[in-house]
Amino acid sequence: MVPTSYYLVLSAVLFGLGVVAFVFKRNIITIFMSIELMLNAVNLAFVAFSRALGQLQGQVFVFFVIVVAAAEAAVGLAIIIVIARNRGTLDVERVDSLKH
Amino acid sequence: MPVLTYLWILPLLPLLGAAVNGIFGRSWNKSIVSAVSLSSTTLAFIAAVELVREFMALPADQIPWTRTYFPWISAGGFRADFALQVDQLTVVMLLVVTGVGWLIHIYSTGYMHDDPGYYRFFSYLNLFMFFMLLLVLAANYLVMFVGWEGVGLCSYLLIGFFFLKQSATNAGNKAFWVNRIGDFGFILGVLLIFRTFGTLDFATVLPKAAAMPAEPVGQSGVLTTIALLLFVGAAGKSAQLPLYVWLPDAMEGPTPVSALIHAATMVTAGVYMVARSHAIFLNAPFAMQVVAFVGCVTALFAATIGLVQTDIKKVLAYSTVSQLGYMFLACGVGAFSAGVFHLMTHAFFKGLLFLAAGSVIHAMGGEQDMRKMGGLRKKIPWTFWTMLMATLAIAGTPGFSGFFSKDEILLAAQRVNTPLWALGVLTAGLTSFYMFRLLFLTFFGAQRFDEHHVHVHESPRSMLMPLVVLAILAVGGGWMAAPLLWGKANYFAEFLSPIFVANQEAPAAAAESAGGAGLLQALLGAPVIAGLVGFFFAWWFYIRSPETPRKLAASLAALYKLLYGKYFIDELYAAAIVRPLVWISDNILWHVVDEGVIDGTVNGVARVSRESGDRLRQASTGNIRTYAAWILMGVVVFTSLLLWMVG
Amino acid sequence: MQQTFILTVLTFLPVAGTLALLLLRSDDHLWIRRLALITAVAEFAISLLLLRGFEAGATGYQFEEFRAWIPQPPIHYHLGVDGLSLFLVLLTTLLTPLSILASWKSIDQRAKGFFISLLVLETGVIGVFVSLDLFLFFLFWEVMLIPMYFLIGIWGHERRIYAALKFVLYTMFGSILMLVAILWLYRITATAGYPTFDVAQIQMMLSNGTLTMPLRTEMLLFGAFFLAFAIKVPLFPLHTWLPDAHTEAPTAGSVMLAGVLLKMGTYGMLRFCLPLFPEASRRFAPEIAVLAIIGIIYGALVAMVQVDLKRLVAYSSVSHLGFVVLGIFAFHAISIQGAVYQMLSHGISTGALFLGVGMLYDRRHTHLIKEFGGLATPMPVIAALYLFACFASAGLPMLNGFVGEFLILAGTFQKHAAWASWAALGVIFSAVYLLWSYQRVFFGSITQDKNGALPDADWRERGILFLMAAVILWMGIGSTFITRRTEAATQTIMQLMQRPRAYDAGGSNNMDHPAMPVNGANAAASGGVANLVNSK
Amino acid sequence: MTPQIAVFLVLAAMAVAGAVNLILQRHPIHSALSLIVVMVALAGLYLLQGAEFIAAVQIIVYGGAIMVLFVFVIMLLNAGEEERTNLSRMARYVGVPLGVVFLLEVAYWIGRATSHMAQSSPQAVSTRELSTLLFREYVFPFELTSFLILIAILGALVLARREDSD
Amino acid sequence: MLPPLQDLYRIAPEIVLGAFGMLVMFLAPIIPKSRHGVLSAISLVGAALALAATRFTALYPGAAYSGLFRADAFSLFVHLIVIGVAFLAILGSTNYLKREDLDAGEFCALILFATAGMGVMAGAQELLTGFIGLEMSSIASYILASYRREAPKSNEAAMKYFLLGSFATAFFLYGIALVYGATGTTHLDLMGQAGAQTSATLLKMGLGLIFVGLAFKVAAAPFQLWTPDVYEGAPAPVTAMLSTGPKAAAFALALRILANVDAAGPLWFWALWAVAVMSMFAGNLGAIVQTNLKRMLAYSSIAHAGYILVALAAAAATDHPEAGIAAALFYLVSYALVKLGAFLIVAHLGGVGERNVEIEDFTGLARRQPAMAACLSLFLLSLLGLPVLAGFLGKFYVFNAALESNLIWLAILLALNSVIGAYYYLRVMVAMYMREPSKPIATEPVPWTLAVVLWITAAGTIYAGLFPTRIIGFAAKAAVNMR
Repeated sequence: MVPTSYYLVLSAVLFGLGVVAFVFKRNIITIFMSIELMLNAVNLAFVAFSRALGQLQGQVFVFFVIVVAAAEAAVGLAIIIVIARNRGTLDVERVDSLKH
Repeated sequence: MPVLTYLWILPLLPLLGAAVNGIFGRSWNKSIVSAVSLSSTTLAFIAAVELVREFMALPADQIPWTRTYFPWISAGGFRADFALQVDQLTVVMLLVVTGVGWLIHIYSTGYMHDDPGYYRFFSYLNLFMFFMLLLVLAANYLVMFVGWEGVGLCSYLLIGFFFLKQSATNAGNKAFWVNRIGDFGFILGVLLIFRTFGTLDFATVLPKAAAMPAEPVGQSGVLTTIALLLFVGAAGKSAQLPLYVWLPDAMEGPTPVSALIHAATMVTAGVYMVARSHAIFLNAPFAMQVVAFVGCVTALFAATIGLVQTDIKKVLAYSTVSQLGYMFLACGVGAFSAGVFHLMTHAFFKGLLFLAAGSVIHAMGGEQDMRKMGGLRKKIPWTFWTMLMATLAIAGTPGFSGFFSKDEILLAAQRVNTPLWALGVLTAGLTSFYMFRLLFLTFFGAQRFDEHHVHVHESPRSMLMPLVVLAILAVGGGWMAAPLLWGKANYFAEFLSPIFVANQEAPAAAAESAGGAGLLQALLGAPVIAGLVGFFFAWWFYIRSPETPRKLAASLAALYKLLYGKYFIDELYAAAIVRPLVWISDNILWHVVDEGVIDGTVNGVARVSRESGDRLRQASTGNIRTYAAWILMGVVVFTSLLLWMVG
Repeated sequence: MQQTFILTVLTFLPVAGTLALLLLRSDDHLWIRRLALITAVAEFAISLLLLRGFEAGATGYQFEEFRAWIPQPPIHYHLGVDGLSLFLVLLTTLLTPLSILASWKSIDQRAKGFFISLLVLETGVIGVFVSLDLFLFFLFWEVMLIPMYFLIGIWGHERRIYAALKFVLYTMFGSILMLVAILWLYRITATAGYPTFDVAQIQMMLSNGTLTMPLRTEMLLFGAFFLAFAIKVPLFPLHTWLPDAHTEAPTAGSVMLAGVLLKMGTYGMLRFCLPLFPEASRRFAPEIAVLAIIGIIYGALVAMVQVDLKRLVAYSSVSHLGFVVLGIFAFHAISIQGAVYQMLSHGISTGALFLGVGMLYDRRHTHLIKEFGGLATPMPVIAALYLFACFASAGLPMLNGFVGEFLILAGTFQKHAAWASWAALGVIFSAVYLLWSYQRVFFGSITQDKNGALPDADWRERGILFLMAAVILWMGIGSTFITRRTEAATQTIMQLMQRPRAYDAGGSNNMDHPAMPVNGANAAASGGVANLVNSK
Repeated sequence: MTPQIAVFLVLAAMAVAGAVNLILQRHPIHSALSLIVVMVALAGLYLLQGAEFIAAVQIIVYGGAIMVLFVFVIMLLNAGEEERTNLSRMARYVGVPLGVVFLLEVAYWIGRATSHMAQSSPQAVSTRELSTLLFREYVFPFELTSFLILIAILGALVLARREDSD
Repeated sequence: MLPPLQDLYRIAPEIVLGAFGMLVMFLAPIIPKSRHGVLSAISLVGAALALAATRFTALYPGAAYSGLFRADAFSLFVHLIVIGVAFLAILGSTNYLKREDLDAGEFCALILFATAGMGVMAGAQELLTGFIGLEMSSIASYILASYRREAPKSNEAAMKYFLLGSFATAFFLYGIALVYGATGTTHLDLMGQAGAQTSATLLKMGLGLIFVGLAFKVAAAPFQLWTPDVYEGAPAPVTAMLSTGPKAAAFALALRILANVDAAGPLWFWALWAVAVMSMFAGNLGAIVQTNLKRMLAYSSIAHAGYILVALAAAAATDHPEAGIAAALFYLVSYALVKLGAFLIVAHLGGVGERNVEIEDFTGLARRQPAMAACLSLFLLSLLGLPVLAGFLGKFYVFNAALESNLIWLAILLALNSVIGAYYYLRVMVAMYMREPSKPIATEPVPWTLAVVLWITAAGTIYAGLFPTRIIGFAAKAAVNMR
């Protein structure tokens, strides 16, 4: 039997790596991918809790999260395309005309 | 008893004159203005005379005769009515004020005839009469203060009458400011009176004060404090050390003003006030000593300055300061009636001196420097003769009014304090010297002016008439107090005796020492001798050998310079008080404290806010990774806090 | 009590006037002025009715109006005047038409906005003086800032924007803390079981011991209220907004500012600080008195060296208001009466000074003393009346300034001779700065050609100045007309000051007799919201 | 060590390695591929826990749809290697260390807090039960997700549309 | 098995909004662009009907859909705010869309969908439902922010909003997962009862992360940095909507959690306190130095979030959170009215391409367009908290709540911040009234649609300031019936 805490620690690690990736990466798409990584980590936690609690709800939540992720992906990638079109760069640090 | 019943008429008459002239006079021609002004003062004088007549008929229990008109200030247990009262002291003052005032009004019609501010002058003069009458008629300290400040106001207005002249307006300001310093004391004194007695009415305060035990010297009691505070006020108004500085400058005003306000009436208000408050002073021996000392020193001090002044009016001004010192000396030694008596005679002869000086100046076309006069005796005989009478009077020539009043003061002083007496005598000699110096320089010797430029002429009759009347008074005015010398009643003192009833030690002492009549004579002789000596020196210096003064001045250069520079008191005040105060106010208080510290703090807060806002917005770099880092920081801090701290 | 509406009318008539003004075309300056003047004069006339109906000597508030407004927290539309506020209202209604007259010609830009601001300002100020509900009071207190902000900021002089912002921010800083204190006070009343913002009611509850608060609380509350008022007064060292605001404001603004707005601070101290927080007032009194005395002397000294005439008058206000604060915190019936009187007389005499300065400004477009000199020759009437105002301000007896100053000194001297003695120094300095500036402006020969041909006062200006002079003289002589009517209010304040110390335990046995019918009186402190819901 | 744990460890190592690789790779396409590795590993973990349906969805939707979209966009935009800009000192010196701190902290606390949690045996959850739950109890959010998709479509429509389309 | 009909009544506004959103969406390609006004009109009808539909929720209060959603006075109140905002935003933006040559159809549809999402947040009684609502409104907002798609600033705003929003959402979601793990449920009411199986650590961390997600949404410091950029870059009418509706909805969700989950109050209190203070200072101090009016208003909304958070802190600090909740709700109303009006004015006066949104460009506005200047002044003064206007009463109630919970320091800090705030609001008025314009700016006539919106918001601001009785009474009722 794999203890629940293993899953959860893994989920925490993946979430944390997602966070690090968000701050560390510069390409907008990669940053967006790090968000997907974080969402995946959350999903893992939901499933683990779901199993630990002996409930099904957690899995339903995962379903919803995936849908949300899909919707976000559609919109996010559209925004990225527009940015790339208008600015010709995907480096997030070059998209900083709004400041101070 | 029309006037006593309608007492308000007396001050109201000049007020009406002032108001009418002030409002309409600008467009009227001068004859109407002078008619209004003269008629109001004439009527006031007539009313005053009538009042005296009625007053004499009053039974003793109706004195003081008090009339309360309306509550003036009334709040929270404090009450001061607009009330007037008449008693013997008031009567004396009334006559002096209205009489001399009337004469000077007449004189002014001639003197001011060519001035464009004619209406203004008479309006102010009448207003002054109003306030002066209020001052002497007041039934409580607050109404007295109204008059007190009012005459100060008029003094300010009249000194600065020639407002195009910088020096005149400076002098006006100085007069008002120095008087305000005095008023500071006066007001505090009044406040302390109220605190002590719960009222400001003379009728209540003075008997209560008289009933209080005398406070020994060296132990500061409430009465002493009151008396000293009041005396500060008196010193301001009556130009005593150290507040005398305004009076010489006040000569910037037209000469009739100098005569009326700065010689005869207003400056004596301090003396009047001290005399009025004698009940307080008598129970405050320390204050009495202070008054006497200050009076005596002022008398001497001003006289020394008067020795060397060359401006005819300045000499008279310092003389006035000196004579006022005599009056305070009298009050300080308890001889209030003598003080008041000298006040009255001084009003006559000093008024006359000023008017005569005005006549001289008038004749000289505005020249005031005695070094540019000389030999005027023949050209303006009326002026000369009247002025001679006045000089004789002030010098203390036996038989003239000044003799009686001054000797009475010195006599009283001798009884209390011999050094004061000695100083008084010395002053008498100096007085005689500078007055005769003035007379000699002006009327005798060679003409030191260019007759082609200056057309010397005698003054018009409107100016001469007052001179003559005052000359008569200056000569004969002293006799009503005279008989003491010959063992008979002193009418004047007797008349005032109901007022100064608490002050019977002086006559009692006189009776005690009646045995030593010879000594008395000798003492009385001393001032006369001093006067003669003064006369002699003046004669020697200015008639006999006119070179002497210059030599003497050269040999005693330092002293001469000190005296000629009036001991540099003005300069001292300027350097020690005025300029530091202005400098501190300007550079420290305004620019450093106000603009630097306080506003600096306020603006500093604004700047700090702006700058921290600027810092804060620097956090907003536009770089999304930065934002993410901030969010992360928030997350870590909050989760850590929640996990480690809370719960 | 007979229900009247006079105070409501009085408060909102100017606003009604502004609505009428809004209908006019904005370039129709003549009718804009006329309408504004008519409104203000009508207002003054109504305020005279107030004076006529006022019962001298009666304690409590008169012409009271009481209506529920906001149920939760219970806020009432409660108006009323007593002797304290009566004359402040009259002062306001008197100065407003004069300000309008003074602006008759000098405001030729955006006149509509100007007169609207002025009238709204009048509403705000009157509202402050007649409000008996803390919330309502605060409301008017804040509302009045904006028209003043506009008056300074739009029609002011060179540094007007700085001055306007400074004025508003300074005031707001104090008043927002007062709002916190007001609410805190409300919490205390709610805890006691009678939640209310009503001043009269709180006073009553405090005096009969229904309401108690710990001393620390009292002191904090006092501090918050006092700070707001002290800034408004302004008390040293919170005064630096005043010279800027005065200097930069147009004449009417300065007149209203000095004439009535500053009085709101001292009024607040009398109405709130003393009766609501007597013990704290007593404890802080020495410090406050020292500040007041510093203000008196400091203001005078700084005024002395000013080069700008308006700034000079502004600093003189610091000095004069120092007297008022001193009088208030001497806690003596005489000095408080004096303070009330001084508030009024300062309004008149400083108003007159500002009107005079404004007339000079209209002619020369400067306030700098050195630009003037010798003006008495071309304009004797203005010179004479300005001098009159100077002397009134310097406290010459028989003019208005003396009565107040003397009463303050007299009352203060009864208790604290030293305070009064220091304060009396101000009497000297006031003469110095006023006469010195007068000399430099009006006396001497004309030094600048431009000044030689300046016209003297026209009929409008003469009217204004003579009216002010008449009031000055009347207030100097007939002071009892006013003091008779302010006496009862002063006594009330003194009585409220005397109340048993509320935090002496055992004072709260009067619960059976609540002071007044309270709306929702039994609403519990924290269940107030729930209570409201249930009542719906 | 039970086989499950061994499988877990392998999959976990895969996931972590993928995540780390995502960070380390400079070309977005490599990062995307790393992310796919993570997802696949996670799908395995779901299976390990008996969440078969979720595992399937994970592969189909995430790996199949979303990540393909990513790759497609990367290709479309011709995204090259990540530039080595480092304009945000805040992110570099504060953000990244904080991220690591956050990782450790959360992992530590969660590990500690859940160590006692009951270990239910993996029982395959029937899709029927799951759908009953989804369409009965959670029908409301389910319907809402349809709006979500609608919004996403609308967004893609609005944003990615060329200007000259109309 | 269909859910009972009442459940449909309880979500009637969402149904109406969704239906009209779809209707507009489908009509958009059909109707030629020149007549897109029709779409706005239809959307307005939709919003109006949704407002009307709230009546159903009032008639059938209670939980719907197995307790995931709850129709009560609170959700009604928030619904009225967000739908009202939508209505006014659509009405106020019609002319803007025409001017900027943007499609009205999608715009309106997105606003309606977003509003539906906010409505869900307002009524959510379960975290995941709330999350879905949040995502609906967020994703729609991301798109709207980028609606001027050829404007680089607009794209940039959208990108920042999107990436950071998703980042924060991930935290929020992780928080939900942890709370779920800790309590075994995501139902707020059940969570409140859950005691035994609660794992303190997980709950704490979970609630902490949920807090972060919500704090991001309401633009509270230190999660606020996106706000100025997004508000500046997004089209002004969108900013008007963004700064009001989603904020209200996020606060609603926070309040729900606060009121229902007993553990949340004590856990959140210090966080709320600190975040409130930081937001007030960050917003106000940052706003002082702004030269761009849009950006300044963005900073000001950070500060106002801080003020509302004071009310939340007051609610968290006591067992009787009613006063705090009521204060927050009232404040939201007053704030929404004002911010909406202000941003719409900026949208209009900014001119084509929003080029004139520097404060400098507003100089002399009082001469050019006195009515607009007066209106903007009114809004600014309300934001400043001047009596007689709604903003003052909002602050008043917040103060009251803070003092009721004995948060004196917080009240004082709030007071100080009001003064700092006054400075920059007045500075705008300085520009409008007291300065001469530096460059000539063409005056555009005010379209009637905008005029209507401004009339409504201005009148509302004054009404709420003078006669708050009904609103505060309603808010109080909402606060009481929350659990």
